[in-house]
Amino acid sequence: MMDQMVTGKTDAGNSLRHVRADFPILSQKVHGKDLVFLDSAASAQKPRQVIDSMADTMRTQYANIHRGLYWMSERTTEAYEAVRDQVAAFLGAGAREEIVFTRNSTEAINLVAHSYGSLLRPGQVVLVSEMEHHANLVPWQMLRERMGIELRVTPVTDDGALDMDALGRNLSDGRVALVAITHMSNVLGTITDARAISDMAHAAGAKVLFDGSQLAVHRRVNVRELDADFYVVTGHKLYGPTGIGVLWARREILEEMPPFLGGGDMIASVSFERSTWAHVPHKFEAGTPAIIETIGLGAALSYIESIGFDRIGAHEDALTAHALKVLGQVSGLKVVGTAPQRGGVISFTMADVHPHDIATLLDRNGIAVRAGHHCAEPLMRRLGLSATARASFGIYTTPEEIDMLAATLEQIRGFFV
Amino acid sequence: MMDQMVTGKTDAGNSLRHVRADFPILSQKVHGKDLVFLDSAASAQKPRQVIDSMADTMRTQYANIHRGLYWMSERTTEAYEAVRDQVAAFLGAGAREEIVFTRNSTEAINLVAHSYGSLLRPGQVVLVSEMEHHANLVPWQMLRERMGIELRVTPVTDDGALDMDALGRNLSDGRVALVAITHMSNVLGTITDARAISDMAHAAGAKVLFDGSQLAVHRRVNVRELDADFYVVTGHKLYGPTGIGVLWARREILEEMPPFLGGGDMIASVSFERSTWAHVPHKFEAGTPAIIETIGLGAALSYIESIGFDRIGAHEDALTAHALKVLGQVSGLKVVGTAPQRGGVISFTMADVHPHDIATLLDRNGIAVRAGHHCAEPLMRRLGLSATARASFGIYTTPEEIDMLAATLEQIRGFFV
Amino acid sequence: MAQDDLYRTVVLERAKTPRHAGKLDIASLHAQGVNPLCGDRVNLHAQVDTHGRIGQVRHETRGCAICAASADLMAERVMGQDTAQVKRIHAALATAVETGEAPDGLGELSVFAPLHRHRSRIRCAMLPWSALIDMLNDDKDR
Amino acid sequence: MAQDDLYRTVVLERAKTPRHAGKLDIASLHAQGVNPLCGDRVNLHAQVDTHGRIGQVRHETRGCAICAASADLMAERVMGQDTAQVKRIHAALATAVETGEAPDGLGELSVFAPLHRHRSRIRCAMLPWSALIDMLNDDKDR
Ligand SMILES: Cc1ncc(COP(=O)(O)O)c(C=O)c1O
Ligand SMILES: Cc1ncc(COP(=O)(O)O)c(C=O)c1O
Repeated sequence: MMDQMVTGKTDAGNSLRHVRADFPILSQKVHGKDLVFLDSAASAQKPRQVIDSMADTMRTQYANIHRGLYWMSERTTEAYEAVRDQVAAFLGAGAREEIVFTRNSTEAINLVAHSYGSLLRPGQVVLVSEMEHHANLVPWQMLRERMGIELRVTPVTDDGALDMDALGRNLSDGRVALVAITHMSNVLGTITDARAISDMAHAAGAKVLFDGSQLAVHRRVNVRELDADFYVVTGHKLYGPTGIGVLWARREILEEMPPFLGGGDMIASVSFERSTWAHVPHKFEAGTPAIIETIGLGAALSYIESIGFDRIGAHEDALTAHALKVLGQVSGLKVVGTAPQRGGVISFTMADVHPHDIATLLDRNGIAVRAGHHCAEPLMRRLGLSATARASFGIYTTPEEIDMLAATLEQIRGFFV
Repeated sequence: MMDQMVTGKTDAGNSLRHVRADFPILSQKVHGKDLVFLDSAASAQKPRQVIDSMADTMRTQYANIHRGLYWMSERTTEAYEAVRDQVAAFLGAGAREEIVFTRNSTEAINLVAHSYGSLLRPGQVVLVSEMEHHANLVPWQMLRERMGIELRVTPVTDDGALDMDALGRNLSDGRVALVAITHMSNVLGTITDARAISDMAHAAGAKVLFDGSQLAVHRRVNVRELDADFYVVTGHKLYGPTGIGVLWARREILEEMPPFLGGGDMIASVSFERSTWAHVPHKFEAGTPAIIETIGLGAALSYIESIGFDRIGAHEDALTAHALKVLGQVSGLKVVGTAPQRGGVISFTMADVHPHDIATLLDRNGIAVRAGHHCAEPLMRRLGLSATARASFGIYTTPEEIDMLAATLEQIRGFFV
Repeated sequence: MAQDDLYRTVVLERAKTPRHAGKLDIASLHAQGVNPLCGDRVNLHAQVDTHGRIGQVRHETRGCAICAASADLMAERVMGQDTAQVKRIHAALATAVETGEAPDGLGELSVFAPLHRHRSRIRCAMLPWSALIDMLNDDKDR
Repeated sequence: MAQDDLYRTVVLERAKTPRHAGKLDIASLHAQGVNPLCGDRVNLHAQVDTHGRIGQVRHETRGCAICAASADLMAERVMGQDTAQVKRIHAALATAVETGEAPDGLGELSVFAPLHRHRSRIRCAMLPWSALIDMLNDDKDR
């Protein structure tokens, strides 16, 4: 392990070491060991900038928004709405009105499935891929039940890339209304070629939704450059709070979509006979929103921007390359997903050792990884696996942590053979 | 004003003065004046216990829940699930499985309207009242569009109580499937006789949903004693965070209901052909929930319980009596809503002064009240008003604050005549 | 109590005893402005000549003092102005309420500048103006 | 690395080389236990006499070491026991994994007590037992 440690210490994977001080949780101990947190793909840890912004909001500046005619409410409204501008800029959206706040990616996709989905006709097709998270699969299955649409699946290749030829064939009958595909797999780490998918979808007359839950924390997203129609992200994977996510959609599509949830703030006027809806995006934000969490998300985006995606990308690419190398040297370890375009999410199996035992034994050493089907059962079936272990990286991850992972895995394996 | 101040200082309304120290925001200044926050019905302020519990979670104990096989995730899962027990006890629920976490009351009601609503048949009736918040009205209008049900309205009497005779008549044709009525009006302060409503609804073969958004912070709720079928509350009015609400429903009803949102965590198994659902309540909690906020809600409920509803009720009853007295003495002021059963939410108008001007001028003096239609347009129409001003109280409200309100209103009125 | 510089005498007076309230016997144009958020409502009646120059304006306002005073001061101010001039005044007022600084030539309308500290009330002052401009634009389209 | 007292030799050995894996030629009862959350799966085959007393038990387990070892130790332990006795052992095991304290008489099964510090893995150890008890209950119902 020694020269890997040295490699780690000198390579680019180290350049963000200073950010660790911003994450208080990283100095916690687990089972008496320093926490090595390698489960950022499930949910990222929170920097003090986010924690403080939420606490400060509650301590000094909080009131319900949008309808208060007093200073506290006006200021809270401004702070909330300012995050809409921030998210619009973060995603490269054309207008702030295109940003709808939701609880998480899951709700964002369900919103599209319910609202945009209600405009589809029986026989039209929603096209997903074999590597979708359940969040981008089950809502379309439920739409199939409600509306009689067809759900079509584009396979992944053996190395875990999206099969672009099959995608083309799936689009060829012109019945596909919506392509809903992940921008980065939470199991394989595969990054899909979103722009190419958009072009193919649009050429076939379909709209396209990208599940950016995993990608948006690793690479700069520009929805206009991707020529997307819908894009979803989730705050808690972006170093932000839980309870806040984002749906971006083209304004003209949002305007055509009926509301999803009814209640306060999404109406223009209400009478028992008939109600009319507020303009977008408010039409889609019924009730008191996650005000404090939205402000926290704003702090998270500012934090990410203050580091910059250039450095984040370089750091994570270096980490991923390093991890693929050192994990590849662990006996019996097999990396699952080897597509050329990939990010810092690495699934693996280890001969003779069940992923659950791997996770528990790593945990005893302070190392947190995920093990299971990662909410992607159909992909697991395609891979012929019931579970994998998965290590995933964030801006605070260091090469030494990856070396510790590899060394500990080697020992665990020794245990079982 | 002087002897009102003295009255205030000696009456029971004073007994919770010590809790003010728990709310950091109360020492803020607004336009150079001490903040007098009289808009708790829109959203309550947060005690440090809640702020700290959220910050501590993010600082020392955070990971995504339910599927992590490592210590951080296990502990966060336990903290999250412990709040389910806490909420079950808080509402007097029969079982923890009856507690579904949502974003807010609005989403809870929409969940029922979508899921339970999909089991209704055209021609069946949902019965609301004339004093519903839009959150308990618009979802049923949208259900009417989707399903062809009938929406029926029970009027309020002139003093702002629910017209129980009319309720009886509305139930008499046996077509009502669901009665959905507020437990406390956010405009009139009226507390409805939930147990009597349940009995009438059940006798007519209908289920009953109570919107407890306003009530649950003022009085102890026991859903079994009320014989309710559905009950909703919202965290941010309970001194808790935004982004978290609760649907309680009888277990057998939840089990019969189809899921609402699809995604991770709500499934038992997923394949492209067919997915099966998790047990209640997880069937209704798709995706990463508002973990940090749920833990914050737990801290809020602990805080409320540590004070106790006996003291909260006594404090707020004394405040309300005091407020009705001193506001009644302001020239030209008319209290809107004088039902005998009422809580600390007081709407009023003042001859010659528009509610918006009242709110702005009060704000210049540090006093935060709400003005507008309070998301209850049909009620406003019934009352022949376009807006009211509204002062509402929390555990931190003092009689002196109410005296300040009354004195400032008197001066504002002097301004306009 | 803190006297608010927003509610200066002129605002209160115009709200209480408007000088340009009511209808016009011969009005060529009518418009309604509604703020669904608060229920404020302004009905405008105006005489506009064939060159697009405004003659008399009357308003019927149901709303708060800010909205009522704004409608009344507007009716006075736009008399004799054409659409381009109205738009310039509207823009100057918008700047004033956003920044708190009244641009030169805003005149009596600068009483609304303190709205920049009451942002939720800005739309109250702007409602009559949006209704007027919509009316003039519609007229041109015809 | 921290050697884990959960993965004691007995657990690892039983997982690697189970003594009671496989099927039975003449089995009167069969059951399957599945944990949908992780995909663990146990097939049980048992001989149960007319008095409800268990003869041989064999298991086919696809799962983690905890689950596999638990199935194998269970098969050994329940031989000759009736339903009531099985339930008592099951309850003792449940107490052990909840509290970390092994009740008297739990014997070798006390190797699972450290699960109380790995709560998400408790169900791995309990899966074979739930399947067995479901099987015995079903048998009684018939
Ligand atoms: C009576 C009533 N119902 C429902 C709601 C909606 O609550 P939320 O916005 O938290 O969903 C409110 C609060 O605004 C309310 O007062
Ligand atoms: C690719 C992908 N899509 C969707 C989701 C769902 O995100 P959330 O649970 O925040 O809604 C996740 C995260 O679990 C994910 O990795």
